[in-house]
Amino acid sequence: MKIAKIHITLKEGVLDPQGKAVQGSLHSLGFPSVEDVRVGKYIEIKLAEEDNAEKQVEDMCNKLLANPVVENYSYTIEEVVTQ
Amino acid sequence: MKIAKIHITLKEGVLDPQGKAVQGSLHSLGFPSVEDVRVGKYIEIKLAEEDNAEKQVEDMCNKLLANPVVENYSYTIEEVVTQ
Amino acid sequence: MLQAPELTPEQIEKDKVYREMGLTDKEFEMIKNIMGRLPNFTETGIFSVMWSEHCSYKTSRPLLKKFPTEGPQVVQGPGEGAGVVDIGDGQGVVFKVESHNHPSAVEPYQGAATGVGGIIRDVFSMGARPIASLNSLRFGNLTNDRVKYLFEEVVHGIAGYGNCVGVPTVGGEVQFDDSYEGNPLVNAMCVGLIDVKDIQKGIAAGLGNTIMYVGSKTGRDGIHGATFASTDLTEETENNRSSVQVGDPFMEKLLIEACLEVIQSDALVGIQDMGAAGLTSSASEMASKAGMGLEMNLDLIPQREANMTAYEMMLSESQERMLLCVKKGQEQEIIDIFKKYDLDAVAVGTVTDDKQFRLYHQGEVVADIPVDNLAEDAPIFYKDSKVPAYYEEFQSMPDYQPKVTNYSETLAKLLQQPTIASKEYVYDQYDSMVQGNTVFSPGSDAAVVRIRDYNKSIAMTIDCNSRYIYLDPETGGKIAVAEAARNIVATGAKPLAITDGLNFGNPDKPENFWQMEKSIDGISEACLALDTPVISGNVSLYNETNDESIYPTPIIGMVGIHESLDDITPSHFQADGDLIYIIGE
Amino acid sequence: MKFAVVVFPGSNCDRDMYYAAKDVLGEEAELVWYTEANLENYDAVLIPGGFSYGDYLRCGAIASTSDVVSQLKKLAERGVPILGVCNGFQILLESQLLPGAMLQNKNLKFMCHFENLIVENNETIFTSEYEKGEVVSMPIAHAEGNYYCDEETLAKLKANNQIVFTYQNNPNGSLANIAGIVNEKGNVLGMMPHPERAAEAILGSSDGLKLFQSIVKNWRESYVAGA
Ligand SMILES: Nc1ncnc2c1ncn2[C@@H]1O[C@H](COP(=O)(O)OP(=O)(O)O)[C@@H](O)[C@H]1O
Repeated sequence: MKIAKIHITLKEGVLDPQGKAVQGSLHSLGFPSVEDVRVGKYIEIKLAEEDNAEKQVEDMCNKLLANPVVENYSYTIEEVVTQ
Repeated sequence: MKIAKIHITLKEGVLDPQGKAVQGSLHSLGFPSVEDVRVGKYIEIKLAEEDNAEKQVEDMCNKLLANPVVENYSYTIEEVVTQ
Repeated sequence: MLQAPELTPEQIEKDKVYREMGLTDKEFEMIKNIMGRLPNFTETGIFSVMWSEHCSYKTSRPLLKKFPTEGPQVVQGPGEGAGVVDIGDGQGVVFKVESHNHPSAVEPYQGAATGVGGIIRDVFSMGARPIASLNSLRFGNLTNDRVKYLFEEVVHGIAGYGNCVGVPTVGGEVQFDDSYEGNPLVNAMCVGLIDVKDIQKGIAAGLGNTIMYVGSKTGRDGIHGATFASTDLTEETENNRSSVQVGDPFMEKLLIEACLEVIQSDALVGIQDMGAAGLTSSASEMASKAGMGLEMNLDLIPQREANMTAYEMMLSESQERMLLCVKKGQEQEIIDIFKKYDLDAVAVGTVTDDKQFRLYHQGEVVADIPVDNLAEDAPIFYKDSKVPAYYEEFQSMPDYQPKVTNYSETLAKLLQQPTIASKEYVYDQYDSMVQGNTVFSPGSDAAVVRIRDYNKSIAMTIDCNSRYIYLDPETGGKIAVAEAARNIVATGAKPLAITDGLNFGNPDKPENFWQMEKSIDGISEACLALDTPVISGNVSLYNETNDESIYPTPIIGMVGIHESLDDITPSHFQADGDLIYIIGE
Repeated sequence: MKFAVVVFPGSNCDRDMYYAAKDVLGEEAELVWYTEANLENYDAVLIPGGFSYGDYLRCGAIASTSDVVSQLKKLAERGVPILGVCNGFQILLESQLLPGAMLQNKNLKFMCHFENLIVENNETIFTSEYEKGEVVSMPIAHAEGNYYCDEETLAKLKANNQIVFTYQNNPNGSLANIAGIVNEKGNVLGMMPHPERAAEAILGSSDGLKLFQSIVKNWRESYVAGA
């Protein structure tokens, strides 16, 4: 079994209303040193044993998981050792 | 400057309707090997240079970023080298 | 995860483990008598949930009997998933209110969301299309950060769920008072429209018919009993786990559409949603109501998590699940309808004629209980009632008349009270117009929703001033019904019937029980006077923080009818120069 | 004229749209389940609002991967009128039938109320019954209606007159106050406000009706002209 860990982040230059709101809350909670917050997605996908896991995950990101107009993605794929 | 990279994931046992819907969609897009999908959040926070960044990020997670009733969090803190 | 062996019947008795499940010594004795032996772990759990206040109304039943429940307009009174009143043309309006107070105190977003989901299921499991939602909310003082968080998240949760399922949230009320600080109240009401001929019952009738399960898979949601079942959970696994119920409004939307299609099939015998006490209450009540028994094989229950025990499956409160009774041999018809919506309908059991509730798991009988005793023979408690000291003291005080010197200042101060101020912050987050029938959305005294294709509409409101009830429960109860009726009448509609959400503190305190008794007397009297019988309701007790009870809060949801769209009357001033009258004292 | 209302799992304004076309407008209309859709037999396609697939992942994302979208693309090519409202607009964006993307409302909340819109372009098949610059009132009901596109795309939208409706008081943070846009060809309109909820006076406004009337009128004219 493999596990793909995918990070989806907003492209630079795209306004992140959620990040802005979180930043504001953090300031008022007493964390003035926070300079910027960006909120993205973290997706974990368990894959049955596969040869071309990389290609598959790449495809998934392109076809569904990320919206190229506003988002970037990156991922790592790890082997899961079952106990 | 430092950057904290925070992962917020649903606790085990908590239903993830979003993950389930994505899994269904990936199946119908022709990725039958997908066995499970969990969707979480990925937050990047830029911090002005600080001594106790770790303690601060820990606090932010507890106070705001994660909902301890249903979510777990983990983070790493990296030094940002400004070009 | 390793499964710890469950406690033996002898241990349960000896260590009084049943107490941790909420059963008293006396109740345990009753159970032993019913069974003719010691109940095993799963059976004890099943009794404990069926005999909880939530399912059995064991404390409130003697009081609920006082409500007037009949009238020519009543098609279905209390007892089924929701009540039904006649609105002519072969149509009925289905409605009920339900509380989700304690889950909302723990996880406000999901607590409120699943409350909305639960009451909507009650309505569509009757065969009705849900056409409107309302909610009644109580929080502590907004200056407290936790309260602010609860308030924001509860509203967010109601919006998140209600908007997604496509049922307009057309009205409600919010009150802020210190008495609710640690124990917010979240009551949700749903109104549905039905052709009276389509009314469904939650029954499992017909020997040999098939019991089918539809909807989300069963997980360990809402089972706090994990500690009983597996004693060796380490703290770390506890920390990484959660048993909070999470709602999936998308699943609910599919269930609504599929179930409304299924009720048109003659293969369907009965249908009920799995609400509180999930599989246990739905299955046993369906069998008991039909005068039958029921067998289920728990291996067939769709499961979300590995290694679930029979106890966990039977007590799970996973959301968005329905139980159906289907004519033997016609299962495929039902399966096909659900398939269109990507839902699996799975045969999990059979109707028997021995009146036993029998469960199999991994080849063994794990529960075998006389179903009528389980569903209907919960003990009834007649609690002590006592006039509270505060009430006698208040009654002996002379009437108080506040002196107002500067009216505009006082008015401005009043308007700043969060309880009185505009609730636009709340209702702007609710889709109040989906389905395209909302004539008056929030902001009006009562909401008005037209009935498509007919020249008529219905008005609905939800009200309770708990301060009045606290000061004088009987008069306050009357006022609550009268206020609801005035709101309905102000839109030009005729009041038809009410649903009630009885939120009180610990009934073991005689003063609290007295408040319940008296407010129910007041509500009943007003209902009789106004000819608005009680057709459904809900009871939530033990609402308190640090031993301090909330204000007694019996919420009244009322529905009325405009027999012509021309009767609809708006609540705001219409034109310059119109005359203003004050009617009444 | 015959309208198809495409129903996805989780659509919830499908019946509203259907009634607007059938009862209010008095045209033929059918609800078409997304897997059973053969859109060849219809004169126009309506993609209703709601929460297709629960709005999970991104609004409209999962619906945009379904087969019916390839049919929509062909119809769009051929010039068949396609209207996507709210979630329908989001699906059109995710399908790249229209340019841009939706972000969360700037206040991060769902909002539901009437908004004033300005008709920026009344030369489309959807808006010819309006005056240019006319202010109309329609409800919005969304949490992700904050329209975004890059500068180049925005310049193109402006140059081609593709911005059809703007908000008078931008409620959600949309770029250039955009409330609705058409494709270059002018036959695919996506908008966040709900014309179908503003098609009868009893619901608070009938300003949305002219939008549907425009579709019918233009279709009749081109049909008659073509015949
Ligand atoms: N929780 C809520 N959900 C939906 N609408 C609400 C809610 N709270 C208040 N409203 C709406 O706001 C308006 C004002 O409510 P309220 O302050 O209780 O006024 P009133 O005392 O006149 O009934 C009503 O139309 C009501 O339906």
